Amino acid sequence: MNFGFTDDQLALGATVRDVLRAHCPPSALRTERRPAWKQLAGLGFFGLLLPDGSGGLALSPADVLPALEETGRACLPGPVVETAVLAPYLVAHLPGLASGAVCVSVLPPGQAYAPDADLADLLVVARAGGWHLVRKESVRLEPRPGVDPCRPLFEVAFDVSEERAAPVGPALLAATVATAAQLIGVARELLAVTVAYARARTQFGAAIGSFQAVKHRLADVAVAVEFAAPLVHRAALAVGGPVGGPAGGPAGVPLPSAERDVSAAKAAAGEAAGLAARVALQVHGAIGYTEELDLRFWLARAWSLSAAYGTTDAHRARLRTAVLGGGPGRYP
Amino acid sequence: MNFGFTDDQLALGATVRDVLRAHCPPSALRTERRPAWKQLAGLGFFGLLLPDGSGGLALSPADVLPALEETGRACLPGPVVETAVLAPYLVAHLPGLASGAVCVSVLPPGQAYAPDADLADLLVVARAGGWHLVRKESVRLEPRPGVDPCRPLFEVAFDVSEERAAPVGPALLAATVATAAQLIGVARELLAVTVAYARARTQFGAAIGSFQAVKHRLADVAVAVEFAAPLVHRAALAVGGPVGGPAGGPAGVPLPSAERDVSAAKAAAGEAAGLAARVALQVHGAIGYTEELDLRFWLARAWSLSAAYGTTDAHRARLRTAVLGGGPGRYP
Amino acid sequence: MDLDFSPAERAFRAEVRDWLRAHVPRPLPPMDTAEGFAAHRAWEALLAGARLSVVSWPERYGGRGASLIDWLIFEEEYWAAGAPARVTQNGIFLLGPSLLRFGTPEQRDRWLPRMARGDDVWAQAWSEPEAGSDLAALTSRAEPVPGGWRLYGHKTWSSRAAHATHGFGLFRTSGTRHHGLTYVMFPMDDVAVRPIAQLDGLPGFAELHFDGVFAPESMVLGEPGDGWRIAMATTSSERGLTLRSPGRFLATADRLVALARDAGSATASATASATASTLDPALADRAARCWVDAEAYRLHTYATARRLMAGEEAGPEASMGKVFWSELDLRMHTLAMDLLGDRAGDTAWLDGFLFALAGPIYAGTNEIQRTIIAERVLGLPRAGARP
Amino acid sequence: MDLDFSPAERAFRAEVRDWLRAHVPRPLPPMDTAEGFAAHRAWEALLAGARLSVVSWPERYGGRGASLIDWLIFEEEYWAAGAPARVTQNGIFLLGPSLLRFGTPEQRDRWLPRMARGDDVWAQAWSEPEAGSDLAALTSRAEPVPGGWRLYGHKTWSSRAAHATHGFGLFRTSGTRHHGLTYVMFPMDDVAVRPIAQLDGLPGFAELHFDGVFAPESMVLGEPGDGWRIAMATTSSERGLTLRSPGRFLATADRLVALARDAGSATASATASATASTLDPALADRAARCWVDAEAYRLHTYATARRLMAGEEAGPEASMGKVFWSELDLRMHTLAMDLLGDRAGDTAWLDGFLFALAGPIYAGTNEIQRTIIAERVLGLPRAGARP
Repeated sequence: MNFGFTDDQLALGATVRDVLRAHCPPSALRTERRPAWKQLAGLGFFGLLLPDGSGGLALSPADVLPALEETGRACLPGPVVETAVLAPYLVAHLPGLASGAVCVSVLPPGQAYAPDADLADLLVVARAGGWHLVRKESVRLEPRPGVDPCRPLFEVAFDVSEERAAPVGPALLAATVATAAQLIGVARELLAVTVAYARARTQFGAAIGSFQAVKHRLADVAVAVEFAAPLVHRAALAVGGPVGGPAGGPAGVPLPSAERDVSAAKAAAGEAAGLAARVALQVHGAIGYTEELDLRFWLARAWSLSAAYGTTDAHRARLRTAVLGGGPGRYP
Repeated sequence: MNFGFTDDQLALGATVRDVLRAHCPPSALRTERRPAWKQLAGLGFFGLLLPDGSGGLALSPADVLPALEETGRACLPGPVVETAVLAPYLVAHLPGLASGAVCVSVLPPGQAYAPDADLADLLVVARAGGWHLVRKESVRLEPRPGVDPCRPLFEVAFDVSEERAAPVGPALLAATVATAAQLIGVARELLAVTVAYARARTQFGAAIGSFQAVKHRLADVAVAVEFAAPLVHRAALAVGGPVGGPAGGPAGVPLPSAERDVSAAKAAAGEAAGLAARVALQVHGAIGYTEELDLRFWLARAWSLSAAYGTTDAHRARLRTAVLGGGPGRYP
Repeated sequence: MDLDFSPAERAFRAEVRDWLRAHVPRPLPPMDTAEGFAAHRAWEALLAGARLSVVSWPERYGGRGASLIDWLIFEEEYWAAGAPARVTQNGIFLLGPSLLRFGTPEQRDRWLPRMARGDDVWAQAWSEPEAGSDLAALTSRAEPVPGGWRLYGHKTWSSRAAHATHGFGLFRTSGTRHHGLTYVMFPMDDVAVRPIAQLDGLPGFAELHFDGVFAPESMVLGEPGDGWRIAMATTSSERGLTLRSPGRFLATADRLVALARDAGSATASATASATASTLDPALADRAARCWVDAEAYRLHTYATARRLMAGEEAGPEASMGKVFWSELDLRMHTLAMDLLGDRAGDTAWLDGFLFALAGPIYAGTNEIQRTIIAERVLGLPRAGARP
Repeated sequence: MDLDFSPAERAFRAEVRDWLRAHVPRPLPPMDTAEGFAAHRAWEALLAGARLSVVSWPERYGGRGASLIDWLIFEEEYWAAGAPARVTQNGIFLLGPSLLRFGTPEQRDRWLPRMARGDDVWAQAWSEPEAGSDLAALTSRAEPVPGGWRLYGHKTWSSRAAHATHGFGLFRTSGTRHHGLTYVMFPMDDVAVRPIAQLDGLPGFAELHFDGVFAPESMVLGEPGDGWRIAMATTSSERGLTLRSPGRFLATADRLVALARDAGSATASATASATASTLDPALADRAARCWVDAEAYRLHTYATARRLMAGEEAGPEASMGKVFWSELDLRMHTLAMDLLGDRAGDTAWLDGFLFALAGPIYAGTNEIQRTIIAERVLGLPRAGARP
């Protein structure tokens, strides 16, 4: 039993981190819709989960977790989770997916609007019992106001769609875990930025980070992130890899505990990021409330991703049923 | 509109406070079952809510709220609420009630055990739709372990009882508000004792009360108590006075909002006292955890009264229904 | 102790309610736009015409000399009616009370009626870049010149300054820390205003740059050097009753409960299950808690108003109210966001959420309030003190 | 990354589970009574006979040389089986690791096997009346005499000292603050022990009075004056893995969920309504949250164990674990109290609640842990530091 990332998994995360540092600096969030996507595509990022036969590396969600966390830490815009994680479960054979030439958005159940749908070549509309594939040319989009400037929302209408009977559950579970991993990255960056600010900013003659009230709130954020992350890691192990490719999938089917584990991960990651955002704003004071500071992008991402793929409350409600109803046990 | 206590109401509270300071010091909690009861009876305390014809003063629950808060502040043992508040609603004519010669205990719905039942001359067993009056000679008691050394619990059995068809609701509402008032008093005393300790105790070369972490937690307790108290005051106005006496009751029937207001009061007071207990223990450190310190009596009272006449959770659940279901409005 | 409104109080409530029902406009454009500013100013003039803009002020200045309880009733009705936010707020709630208390008769006659009608709209100029919560560290200064003062320096976080006609704030005339600060009013004409865009993209705040802006003698409030004392009286009212009357939070809580009910109905019809419990009870619990807490704040304020009407001063207890209402407001708006999910932007709740986030920060951060509560209400020692 | 136990790990789990199923006694009397102390000591001897009392220690001292992962598996099974609390805990979890790391071969051979069998039961003697959280302020002293040291002073909050055979703690031999403290083991025979009754009435703690108690040279751990460093290594293990393995909280969480389910069934039958939702969802939410948080603590510990097995040191991150488990434990027991209402005293949950209340206090208060996290994990400046 080795509940720690392998060197390969960490190396992939470090590579993505380096690319995002170089090509998705905070300034890019103000000007570009998909900064660093080309460079990520060049790395093979969009083929990581695709089967060998589709030009992919046939990795599992757990393998790419550190890399996904980095996309959250960098606040990377664009439908990353939808294209790199959800699509390989549903449309692995789609030409151009592995190369990053094709971009996918999704309208999950329970949500009103599809994020980044204007960038998408393909829209997945998930319904109970199956899903619809809608191509760009059949879609009519209406922009809707949302909290996150780098994750615009769209109301979706369409006349023509292709209905698919395959279950959409495993794909949504994987996308939910990927979103939880991004939330961990967002929370870590909010914590780091706020710690740096608290060291530099003085009030009443001392760095505000030397005040116990500030210290203890930041410590609470650190604890929340520290204990949310392992739940995300476990959930990634539980969801199983995409199995749609001709060469067969990498990691098989979800564990019986997958739904419970995913809800635990998403709720904990959303709450940790929400706490990190709250404390970041409080420590920054009024300056954190301005459009000039980059902080706002991470705040917005914490809020928008907390509501994506099931709100924290929805996942907490599922956990009540799963845990109190007597689901799969804890021990092997 | 004057949402503040009158001079008479405050004077009654001050009188009770003086009596309790003199006759219910913390040392009495270790040795006596009913300290200060005789002196309170001498003041007419047990007749405050009784009608004129029963030797009482026909006051309303709101009139006696400051006095009840003092019984909580002093951690006064014995079935005070049951004898002085609940009994006047149900057995106002009972000889000896006004003089304090008769002592009453109650087994409310949803609770397993009757507090202080061994002291009671009369036991009220509340059932749906009515209540039973059980006299001392018909009762068999079995002591049960509980959290509060000054509020012992008893399992109750009886063969003979007198069934009464009168509604027990108003009496239980009044007892619940009275308990909430005691919880406010308990919370205030816990706060005062802990502030005094934090001023005196030094660690790391300074009074621990000068540390921001200690200050801010105590400030949170102060805020919780400050905003729980008005809810208790409002609930006392809402429940209406006992109306059983031959001279007629003082304050009439409960307002339509009474059940909601009482649940709001009990939940808020229980949470404020619970927070005060938690912070008191944390600030005192290991010494707060010992039998030697008087603190433990107030901690135990905070816990035992929080669970009495409906746990905080039960009242929160009722509030969900009352508020979301659209009960009586807010404004006149 | 009672909660019974007098016949006069009930009549006043009925008058306010009826007038608002007849006159409250459809939602106005945001007051931080030029168009919205003008619309809000027109609304203030309409209110003033009915003598409802500053009901608690003396009649001489445009008010009704109403009691604090009447003012609370007005506020309850105002926000329950969905009436517009007050563009004159910094003037009528911050500067106004200070003018009434510390101003000369000439200053009161000159400024208060115009303020009450929205003819002048006042911006506050407290904070500076290096003096946010620590007001005593101010460095902007006023230099004496014949007939008045010239102002120099840099203020920030000035609410709605982009469109205001006048401003007021503290400027150093001598000394250090809280000694030698002077309370100055000034026209905005010569102030260089740089709007600061907020999370919602609108310039709710601005930076103010002073490079010799002239303020005549007659626009100094109180004695030169006495500014700290006057400002403390003002910020104490900012934290206390006047900035955040319960009415606003009561209205928010009532709308929140309605939103929660709707969410429950939507869920019930979506699941097509007649027996299913409609709203997630965890969400219902939070909604009920907010509703009750808004009620607690209202009741607490009634009690405070009575004490103030009996002649007591608003003391450091006001800090408890600031902590309570700001956290309640944030909890309410956070719950709305959780209820709405990705639909939040379709409603006014998103803007309200962004605004509520600032509540624990402005008017003295809640950390500072907790320290005030601990030291000045509870009597705990200052940092470093030995018993 | 995986969560797959190896065949050897699964076999070890099965062995432990089977042995416990066959041997775990009915609940023993409280270990703070003479009768309970003897019963717990007998249980330790039985455990040791199966080489299960200290599985991670070398075989030479009574262990199995098991990996940290195996130790975690042992703990999971131990607490899930409802086995007794460990009366030897202060010895095997606090002193033992220090002896293994800093002791001489003679000290290890002499003390560790006896500790593993429960022949010696060790009490810790850290705190003093004026030095609770601030260990560096200790004033108890050791004075050199021929062949050893004589101990003077007053210790307090010594767990289970009323019945222990030996003790260990820090005594000043020179210097001030954390310089000149020496780590001394001592027999309890000549120590004056005054039990301190706790909230539950049992003497879980004691005061220790030293008036020349003799400790031979051979009972000093490490060099004289080196006690602070050794103690820090010990308290770091107290905060870290060894004091509170996840197994204890996992077992509590599982029992809590069962309690919540029972409460739900009781409610359902009491209301005689087949369709009513059985348990208050707010309570269900808290139960599910505790269950998940216990799982998070377990997973986090697996990851930490892997890092330690790879040779990394347990750093200040251990403080995060302390804050997390102590608050989780208190949340779990508070929920149990809320579920049980006035029936709490009929169960073991009441004693557990009183014990859990001490969690945020002992082994370094959570306030101190948060400061450690902020300063040593996050790198925030110490109080008064200028950037």
